[in-house]
Order: sequence, then structure tokens, then C-alpha cells
Amino acid sequence: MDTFTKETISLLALIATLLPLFSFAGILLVPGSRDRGSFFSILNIATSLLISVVIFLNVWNKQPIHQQFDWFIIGDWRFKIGILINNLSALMLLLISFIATLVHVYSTKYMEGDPYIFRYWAYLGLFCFSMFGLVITDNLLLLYMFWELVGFSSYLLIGFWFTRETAVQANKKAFLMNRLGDLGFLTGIMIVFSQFQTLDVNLLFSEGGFFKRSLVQGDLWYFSSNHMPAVWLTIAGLAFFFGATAKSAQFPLHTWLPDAMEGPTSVSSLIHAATMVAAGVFLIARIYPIFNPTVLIVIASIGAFTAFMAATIALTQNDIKRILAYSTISQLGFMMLAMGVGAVAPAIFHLVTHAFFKCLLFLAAGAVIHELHHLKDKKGLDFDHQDIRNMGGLRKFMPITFITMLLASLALIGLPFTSGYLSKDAILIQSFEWAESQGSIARIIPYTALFASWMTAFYVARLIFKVFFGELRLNVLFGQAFSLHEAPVAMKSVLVVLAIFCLFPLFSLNPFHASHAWIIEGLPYFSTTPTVESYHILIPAVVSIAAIILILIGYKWYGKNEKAPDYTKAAVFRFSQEQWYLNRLYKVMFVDSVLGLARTAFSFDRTIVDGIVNFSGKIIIVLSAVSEWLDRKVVDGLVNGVASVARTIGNFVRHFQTGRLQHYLLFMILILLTFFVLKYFSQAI
Amino acid sequence: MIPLSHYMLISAALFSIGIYAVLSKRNAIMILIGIEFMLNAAILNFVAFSKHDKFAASGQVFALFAIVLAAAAVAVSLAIILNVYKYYKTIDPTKIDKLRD
Amino acid sequence: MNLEQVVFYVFAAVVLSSALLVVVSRNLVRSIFLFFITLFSMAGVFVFALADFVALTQLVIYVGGVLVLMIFAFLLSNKHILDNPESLKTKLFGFHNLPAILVAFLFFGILLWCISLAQIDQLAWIQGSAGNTLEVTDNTIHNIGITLMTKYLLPFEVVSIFLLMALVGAAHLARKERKP
Amino acid sequence: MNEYLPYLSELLSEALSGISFILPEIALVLTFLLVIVVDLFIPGKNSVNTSAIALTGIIISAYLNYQQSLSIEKGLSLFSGSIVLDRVAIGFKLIFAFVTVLFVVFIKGNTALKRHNKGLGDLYMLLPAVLLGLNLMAMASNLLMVYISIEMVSIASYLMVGYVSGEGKQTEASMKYALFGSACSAIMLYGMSLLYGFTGTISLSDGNIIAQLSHIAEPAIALAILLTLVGIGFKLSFVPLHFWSPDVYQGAPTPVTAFLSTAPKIAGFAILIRFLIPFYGYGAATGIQVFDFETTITVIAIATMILGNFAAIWQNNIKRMLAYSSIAHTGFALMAIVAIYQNGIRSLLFYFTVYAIMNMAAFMIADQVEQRTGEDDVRKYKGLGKFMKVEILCFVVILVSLTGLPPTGGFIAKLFIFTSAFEKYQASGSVWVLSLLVTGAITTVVSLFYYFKIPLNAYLREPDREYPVSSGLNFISYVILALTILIIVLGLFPSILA
Repeated sequence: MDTFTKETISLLALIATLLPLFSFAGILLVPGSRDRGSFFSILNIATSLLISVVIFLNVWNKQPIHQQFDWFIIGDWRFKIGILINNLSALMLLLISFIATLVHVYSTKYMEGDPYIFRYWAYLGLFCFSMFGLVITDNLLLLYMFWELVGFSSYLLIGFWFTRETAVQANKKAFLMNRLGDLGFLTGIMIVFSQFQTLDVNLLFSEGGFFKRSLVQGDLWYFSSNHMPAVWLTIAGLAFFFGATAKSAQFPLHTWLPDAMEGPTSVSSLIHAATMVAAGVFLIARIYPIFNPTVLIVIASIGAFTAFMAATIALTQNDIKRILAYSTISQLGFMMLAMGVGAVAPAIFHLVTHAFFKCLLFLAAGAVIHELHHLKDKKGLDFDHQDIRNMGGLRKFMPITFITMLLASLALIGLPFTSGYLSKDAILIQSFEWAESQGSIARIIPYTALFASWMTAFYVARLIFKVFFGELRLNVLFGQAFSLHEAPVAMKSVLVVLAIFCLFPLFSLNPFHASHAWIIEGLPYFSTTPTVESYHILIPAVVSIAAIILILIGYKWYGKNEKAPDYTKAAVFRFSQEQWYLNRLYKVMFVDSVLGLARTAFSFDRTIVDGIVNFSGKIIIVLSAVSEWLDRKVVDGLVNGVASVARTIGNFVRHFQTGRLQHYLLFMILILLTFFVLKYFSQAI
Repeated sequence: MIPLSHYMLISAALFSIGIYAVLSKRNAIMILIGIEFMLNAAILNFVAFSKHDKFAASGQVFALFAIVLAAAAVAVSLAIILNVYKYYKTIDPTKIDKLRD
Repeated sequence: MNLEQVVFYVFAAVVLSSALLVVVSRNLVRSIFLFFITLFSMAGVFVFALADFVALTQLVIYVGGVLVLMIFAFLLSNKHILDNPESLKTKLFGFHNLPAILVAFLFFGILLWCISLAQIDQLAWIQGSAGNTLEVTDNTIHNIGITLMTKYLLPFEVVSIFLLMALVGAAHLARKERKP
Repeated sequence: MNEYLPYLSELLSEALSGISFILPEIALVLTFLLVIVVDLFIPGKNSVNTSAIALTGIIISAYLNYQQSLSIEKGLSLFSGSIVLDRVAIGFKLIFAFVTVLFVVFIKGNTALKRHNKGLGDLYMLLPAVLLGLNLMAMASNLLMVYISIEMVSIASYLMVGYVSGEGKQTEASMKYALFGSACSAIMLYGMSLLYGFTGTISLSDGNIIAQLSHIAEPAIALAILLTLVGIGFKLSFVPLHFWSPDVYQGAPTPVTAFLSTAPKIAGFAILIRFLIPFYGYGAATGIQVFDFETTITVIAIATMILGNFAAIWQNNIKRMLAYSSIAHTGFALMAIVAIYQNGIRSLLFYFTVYAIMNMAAFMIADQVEQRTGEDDVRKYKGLGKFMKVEILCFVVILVSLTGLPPTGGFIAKLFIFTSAFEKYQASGSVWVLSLLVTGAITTVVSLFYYFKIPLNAYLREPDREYPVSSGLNFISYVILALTILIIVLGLFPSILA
């Protein structure tokens, strides 16, 4: 298939992009029954997927495709737009179309029976169109347009169940947060344009592009005959990052993402886990040369902090989708961190692996929610079908869902043999290496990330154990025995396909080492930091062992309390013994070699060991409470504060609008004279 | 010869009196009269300076146009004030404040 | 001080004092007649600036047009319009007038300051206007007639449209509504 | 008279030679007269005759303007410097003609105006006259023409606001408007008299006025200029001359409000540009700066943007809200005035075209909603998204454009202005311009708070009452749809205007 010319490939890319738009327009414009559109949408998106595969095969590790034509000319401004497909965009194109196709298939069952389902298909089409456009465009301005359009279609989908007040609120919040971010994006565009007089991504950011050729000398930033103060370079970088912060839900603009879980779960999985939130990361990768070291440190710190903070919050959540939402934020934090430390390729690699396993987690959670909701409706019960405290023991009823979700969880935790292991460890290793070359304070960043990754193991374990192990707590709650069913075939098969993508072989032949993964090798920007060989063994080991220990603690806390008869034969039981073994180990260490109080060994074990476990548990709870408070009060407060300041100013201004003509004239003349007096008697203006 | 500054003085005083009338009177027609004072003050300036602009006579011509335009504006404003009176039974501008924030 | 100056300052005094009386008078009819005096003496001041045609126009249009229009407005409408709403309760320097008085004085002060700063009597263009200055013997009407038909032809024609528009429009507003 | 005799024929021929360049204006005058005569002798039912004549005349005049735009390359000074005809003026004139045509269509679709039992003949009489005034505003190049054209537009506007006078609201609005406006024009006239007194000339096109002003102390000049700006600012309704606009916009018939918030405002900008050009041009040529326009206009722009956007948050009456939003847009456009010597004028023309389209469309939709449901309160828009599908969908696009988000014309327009202001900042490094940019960016976000209310209510809230399944489309709906599509087309292909 190497015979395609550049023109053909650009044309194909254009077709792949326009097909979902075609389903959007077709469904909305052609009238029909309320449940129309599913076949049409799936057909279109599947064709897009097929085309994406062709494009990918033709572009990957070959010459990038770049086609342009004139867009508009006003005065001296000549805008060209076109299509730029390099490794990065070909990969993204494939990823998005693949996951979108799966989610489409899944939705046929998940959204079945919704009275306005045709709109759902239409909105999905619009979303896919904007996402494809965002990925293939070669112009920052057009990128910004698609960026907006992506946001817009996501609001449509979050607010899809608009009769719920919470959905409307969530919608509004997402909208405002993203607007704040867009301000940053626009500022960046303007700075870039005024320095370089072009917004062409290829000209600006390629090897030997304008950014590489511009240079900072002293306080000035030069490019050919233009120059401006060097601080604008930093501001531009920060501005673009701010834009990415909103879209990729980084601190402090992350709060919209958990709220956005009000939308249908299939939407959450496509948009708020796999694709749209990754747009920020994609943007950073696309314009990477713009960031100077100062901005990169900011990116790394924000990423690490976000990863840590979101992980602590996820520890105490009970809504299954919120846990996953916070874990998404945390993982996006990892990607940002990777960007900040120069590990662009691992960041994109993590983006890809994360897209698969997080999508799977959401879809599996969706299957669980779907079944419980079904049960709720059928029996006329009243309980929260997204609360993990109401679940339990589901692995008996939904074995396939359980196994696939387990695989995805292991990938999220980053245990060996999964895809997540490869990408996450690549990030951690590079961040440690980076910290080595940066100096002591910078070490905080990788250690924070490390800690966050341990917490990930714990909350994921908690989620899995609470949902799938033990007894169904609804039985206790309502005093009768319910039985649930496995998800329908359409949903189940999607889960299985995605589960395959959570394993290592598709990404790297070596299950323990990511450096030869084809995605990493295919992407530019290898880090310049020196390799520290010891980290390549030490870090994966530390991460994996700690993760396993934490899973066991999780099991002790959340899985063991249940008296399931067949536990003894399950493989998990052995692990529980090791947990016990570990407690003994602690006891020996504390009792013999440190404290030497043999007689009260057992009680000491109880107080110290459990105390420490409990204490650290408490600290984590406090920490997460603080984070959540910060989240709710400070960040939301900030948004609300902005709104209330705006209202206060507006109200102040309004007081002058008394309705009386002479007041108006009086104020007018007074303001005029005041201006005059200020200008010429006090020199204030 | 009367110095120009004296004309300016008269016009400034007349203008300020007009401003006062516009801001304080409780009758829309008095406001109109105040506006006429302000216009007359401006016209006086034009006329006074026009003395030194014999050929172009910009000032005097400007004054003529201003007088004519003012008359038209007064006619329209009076028609409007009459309409207001028809609905509010008053022309006190402090009482006509239904449109407000 | 010669006779010319004396007469000028008398006119000026009449202008200002009658204008002040207009704004402090509580009776609307009296105000309007004082307004007539102000406009009339204003025309006198114009004559001193050698603008006899403008003075005439002032008399014809303002006194003959505007003032009559105002009086007609009273006559056509209800006579209650003549009841001055402020006549009963307010005094000249009542509290509610205070902002207006302050603003008027502030404005006056700033105007005086600017006029003195600008040194009106020594303006560059006036210094250089020898030969372009009106004399008492000059006839301004010819001059204005010619400039109106040449230099100011466009404004002159536009104003005619303007007046027609204002006339028809004002007539529309004042017209009684037809019964539907 | 004898002094003039030698020059008389020369003067006359100069005056006559200008006539061939004001054909669009002559067409308007003829239309004006024809409308009056026809209205007088053939009073057609529902004013079909007069509206047809007015519309034809305006379109002919627009066509003549278009012809001019093809032949005029550089500016022509006509009628002894009374007016200047250049490409910028023609651009403005075409925008005015476009808005006026929309206005005629709008009047046709408004039942309140149609029911007016004094007939609409006089309203159609006003249209060519007000368009003539607007055209002159775009071309005026001496203080006399500035004054006359502003007055002409003002008086016509007072008449239009009070036209129906079927209820107290409208008469109140027209009285406030007329008295506030007359006071402002009196103040402006005083300012002009001072300018004339200081310089001895009323011409704005030669540098003489600046050369004379440079001999005078700055505060005196500043006072004269500020007083003159009062009259211009009344047309633009920038702070502190905005007080009238919310009340008047709310009270006036909706088509009139739409027109007033569009054409005279844009014309005010045309005048402002004419007024500023000698100051900027002469200042740049000689290095003499007689008055610090940059700071003054920057301060005004910042205040206007803040006031317009922040006050709009509180409004629930749709017309008041759009009134404040138009104040906010004035502030934004002033940003381009500050940056005038860069790509300023071009971007300003684009901005105004887009603004005219979206503002007219927004008011048309608001009017349609009011006519079909009787609501002008945004909180009562609940559930309208299902009832008036097409109109509300268009409204959302228009609001997106008003906010300045892609892919609409409003976005490109704002981007142009931002970019030229940013270039200005780079050239000057002034803190004021920077704060202007910052204010512009922040208030853009603030504007979301109120624009967002409409789709929020229309789509995301359950209606309080039952609507019929759907309301049909009338010809105004198609006009709205066309304007909306135009806005998107301008957003995607801005070059079609260049």
C-alpha cells in the first residue's frame, strides 16, 4: 500500500475527517424515527477507521504529508491552511478512530431506548469530526477552532441528559473552565503570530523551523528582523500550557472533569478518558519547541502535583465514575509531567496505552452501572447505582466484565506484562533521570509521581475488590437475593477487544522494557538527559513490589472481610497469606531488632503495625479531604469568586442607571470634568 | 474695541447657566431652554471669532446653521414632550423613570 | 470707556441677568418671557461682533420661531403644563439643586481657566489675520450669500432636506391618532 | 462683493464639479422626496408603495456606491473640503445601506409597527433621510459637516424612537433620548466653537488646525476636544455617554433599537476616525502632539468594556442586555481606534460588517420571540429551543459570534482587532495599551456569563408552560437564517470581504 501519493493521502485524511460530520448533518437534517442513525454513524466511523489504518501504514516512519492552500488574505495577512500528517498525527488519528468505533458499537446497546438517541449519534459525529480536524490541521488558528468545536460538542454530550439539574450545572462549569483556558490559547496564538507572522505549525515547530531559528539574547527574543522582550517567549509557553491545562483537566482547572461524569458513561469513556482530554497533551507535543526551560519546569510541577492530588482524592470517592475520573486526571498529570521533563515520546506512549485501558475501565464500569440501573428499574428499588458501596460480588454474575476490567486495572496500576507498565515506567525512569541532572529540589517531582503511582495501586484495588469481590451488598440492604446478568454481546465484545490492547505484546516485544517500544521509537524528541542504568531496573522493581503490597493491603481492608467459602482455593488467598507474612516480618523487625520487647510482641504488633497502617490511612484520608476541600472551596471558589466579583461590579454600575434623565446628565458631566481635573490638576492619567 | 476674551467670558457664563438649568429644573421645557442657552453660548463664540475670518466667514455661517438646526431640534423635542404629557400627565423629568435598571 | 463699550456691557449684563432670572424663576410663563429678553439682547451682542445678519436670523428664528413654538405648545396642551411642579416646595438653592450648582460652577471655573490659559487675545491666527478682519463698514450679507452658494453649498442643501424631514416628523408625532 | 467677483466663476465651477461624486446621495434625496409625495397623494394600505420606493431608492444608492468603490482609488476632497470621498468612506456607506435594507425588512416583519394607526409612510420617509445623514457622517471632513450630519441622524433617531408612541414606555424613551441628545450636541457645539476660536478654521482635512493648536496650552485644547468628543460619544454611547442607551433601547420599537444600535454607532466611529486622522497624521509627520488621544481613548475603551459587560450580567430584559452588549462592543471597537495606524481601519471595517450582521440578527430573533410568545425576559425563554427550533439555533450561533468564538465572523473580527492592538503594544510598549488588551480578554470571558443565559434557558431548562409542537417559519426566519449562515461563512472565509 505504499503506492499512494501525497495528494491521495491528504484527500483520504480529509474524507476520514468529514465522514463523521456527514453523519452529524445527515442525522439532524434527514427526518426519521427517533432511534435512527446508529447504523449510519457506525458505518461512517468504521470507514474512517479503515482510512486511518491506510494512512497510518503509509505515513508511519515515512515522510510526513503536508498539503496547503490559501485560506484568506486581508491586507498583508495571508493565511494558509492545510493538512499535516506526521507520525504523531497518524497515531492519534488511528487511536481516535479505533476507540470511537468501539464506543459506537458499545453505545448501540448502552444507549438503547433513550428517547433522543438520534441526537446522541449526531453529537458523537460532530465530536469525532472536530477531534480528527484538531489532529490533522497544520495551522494554529484552525487548531484553535477545532479545539473550540471539540469543547462545544463535549458540552452537548455532557448535557445530553439536560433534564437533570446537575448535568446542566456540570455543563456550565465545563464551559466556563474551558473558556478560561481558551484565553490562554488565544494569547499564545497572538504572541506567536506577532513574532513570526505565521501560524503554520510546520514552519514554526518542525526541525529547523522558525522556533529553532529564533534566539534569545539578553532580554530580547529575536527572529529575523523582529524582536520582542524575551519574557514574551515564557508568557507564550505558559499561555499555551494554560490552554492545555483546561482541556486536559490539570490543576487548577481540573474540577470540571469529575462533574462531567453526568453525561452518559460511553461518552465519559470516549471523551473524558480516551480522546478529548488528551488534546491538551497532543497540543503540547505538537508545539513542543515553544517551551523554554522555565515553562517546562512549571509543566512538570503542575503535572506531578495534579497526579498526586487527584490520586489522593480518588482514595475516598465512592462513585465508581468519579474514582475513574480522578484517576484520569492523575494519569493526565503523569503525561504532563513527562512533557515537562522532556519525555515527549513516553508521554504520547502513555497517552495511547492510557486511552485503551481507561476506555475499557469506563466501559466496564458502564456495563456494571447499566445492569444495576436495569435492576433498579425492574424491581422499582431506590439506591444509587453508581455507588461502589452498593456493589460487591459481581464477578460471579459478570465474569467477562470482571476479567476485562481486572486487566485494565492492572494496566492502570502498571504491573508487568501490561501496556501501562511499559509507558508509566518509561515516564518514571525518565523523570528520575531528569531530576538527577537538575539538582536536589527537582527530586521532589519524581518522588511525588512515585507516591501517586503507589496510591493508584491502592485505590484501584479498593475499587475492584469492592465491586467484584465479597457479597452483593444490595442483598443485605434490601434483604433479598438479587441476580444480575452479564452485559449484552455488543458491549461484551468491545470489552474483550479493548482488553487485548491492555497487554504488552502490541506495544513492545520486551514486556519489561519500554525503550524499544515502536511508538517511542517512532516519535521525535528523545530526552537529552543522561541515562542512569540502575534506574531502569530499580524503579520498575520498586513500583511493582510496592504496588503489589498495596493491593494486598487493599485486599485486607476491602476484600477479606467478606466470608466467601471458595476463597481458600482462589489464587488470591495465597497473596493474603503473604500479607500476613508481611505483618509478621514487621513484627519481628520492630520487636527484636529495634525495641526488644518480646513479651508484648503481639500487642505491640497490634498497636504499632496496625497503628501505623491506620495512621497512614488516616493521613491519606485527611490529605484527600484537604485536597478535596481545596478542590471544592478554592478552585470552585475561584470560579464562583470571579462570577461574584463580576456581579458586584455590574451591580455597582447599575446603581447609576436610575431612570432619571437629569441624573444621567449630571453623572455624564461630572465624569467628564473629573477626567479633566485628574488629567490636568493631578497628572494621574 | 471689545476684547475677544470678554465675549468668551459672556459665553462661558451663559453656558454654565444653561448647564445649571438642564441639571436642576423640574420641567422638560425648562431643560430645553437650558439647552438653548448652551447653544447660544456656542453661537456667540463662533460669531465673535468670525470677526477675524472675513473671507471664509466660517464662524458666521456655522452660527446660522446652528440656529436653524436648533430650531428644528426644538420643534421635534416639543412634539415629543407633548406626547409624554399625553401619557404621564406631567413633564417633570424626575417622575418619568419607568425605564431603569 | 466710550459709548460702544458702555452699550456692549449693558447688553452683556442684560443677557446674563435675564438668563439667571430665567433659571431661578418659579413661574414658567415669566421664564419664557425672560428667555425672550435674553435672546433679544444676545442679538444685540452679535451686532457688536459685526454679525448683523446672524443677529437678524437670531431674532427671526429664535424669537419668531422657537419662542412662539413653545408658547403654542402650552396653548395646545393642557394648561396644567404651566403649573410649575417645583414652585411650591423648592427654593433657589435647595439641597437637591446643590449638585447642579456645584457642577455649573466647576464647569464655569474650568472654562475660565482654559480661556485664560489659551490667551485668547493673542492667538497666532488672529495676529496674522490683518486684512482678513471685518470692519464696521463691511457688508457681511453679500459675503455670506456668496459663500453659502459656493463654499457651503453642500451643507446648505443638506439642511433643506433636514428641515423638511424634521418638519414632517414633528408633525407626525404631534398629530392626533386616527381612529382605527 | 467686489472682492469676490474675480473668483466667482471658479468657486461656482468647483462646487458644481462635486455633484457627479455624490450621486448616491442625490438618489437618496430623490427617494426622500418621492416617498413624501407618494405618501401624501396615494396613501397605500400598510404603506406598500412607500416601502417599495424607499427600498428601491436605497438599493439604487447602494449600487451607485458600489460603482464608486470600483472607480475611486484615492481620496477626493469635494465641495471646498466639506466632504472627503475615499475607500474607507465608501466601505462605511455600503455597511449603512446594508443595515438600512435589513431595517426595512425588519419593519415589515414587526406587527407592533404594522398596527400603528398613523401609518408607516412617515417612517419610510425617514429612512432615506437618515441614510443620507449617515453617508455624510462617513464623509464629513469639516466641523460644520460633522455637526450637521450628526444632528440629522440624531433628529431622525428621536423621531423613530417616538414614532409609535402608543404607550408611555416609548414616549419616555424618546424624551430621554431627545433631551440627552440635544444637551450633548449643545456641548459638542461649544467644543467646536472653542476649536474654531483657537484655530480660525473648521477644516479637518488640512494640517492647519493642528499647526494652530500647537501654539496653545494643552489643557485648553483638551477641554475643546473633550467637549467635541461628547457629541461624537453620544452616537457611540461610550462611557460616560452611555446612560441613555439602555433605557432608550428598551423603550423603542425593536426594529428601531436594532437600527440605532448598529448604523448610527458605526457612523459615529466613521466620524471619530475623521476627527482623529489630522491629529495622528500631523503628529506623526511633525512629532507635535497637541493632545494625548491614545490615553484618553484607552481609558474610555477600558471603562466602556468593563461597564458594558459587567452591567449586562444583571439584565434579564433581552433588549437591555443587548443594549449593554452593544456598549461593550463599542469599547472593543475603540481598541482598534487606538491602534488606528496599523491595520486598524481595515480590521475595523470588517468588525463593523460582522457587528452589523450579528446585531441586526440578534434583535430580529429577540423580536420574533417577543411576537410569538410575548416574552422579552430571558428567564422566560425556558424550553424555547423546542418551540422555535430554527430561530433559537440561529440565536446560539449569533451569540457565539457576539462572544467572539470560532468558527464565526465575530471570532475573526475580534482576532483582527486584538492582533492590531497587540502590534500597537509592541510598537509603543505603553502600559495603557497592555491594560486595554487585558481588559479586552477578561471581558470576553465575562460576556459568556450573560450570553450563555439564553441557550441555557432555551435548551437546558424545562419550560414553565406548554408550547405548541413547533412554530412555523415566516420570511423573517429565513432572513435570520441567511444572516446566520453569512456569519459562519465570514468566519470560515473572511477574505470574501477584502
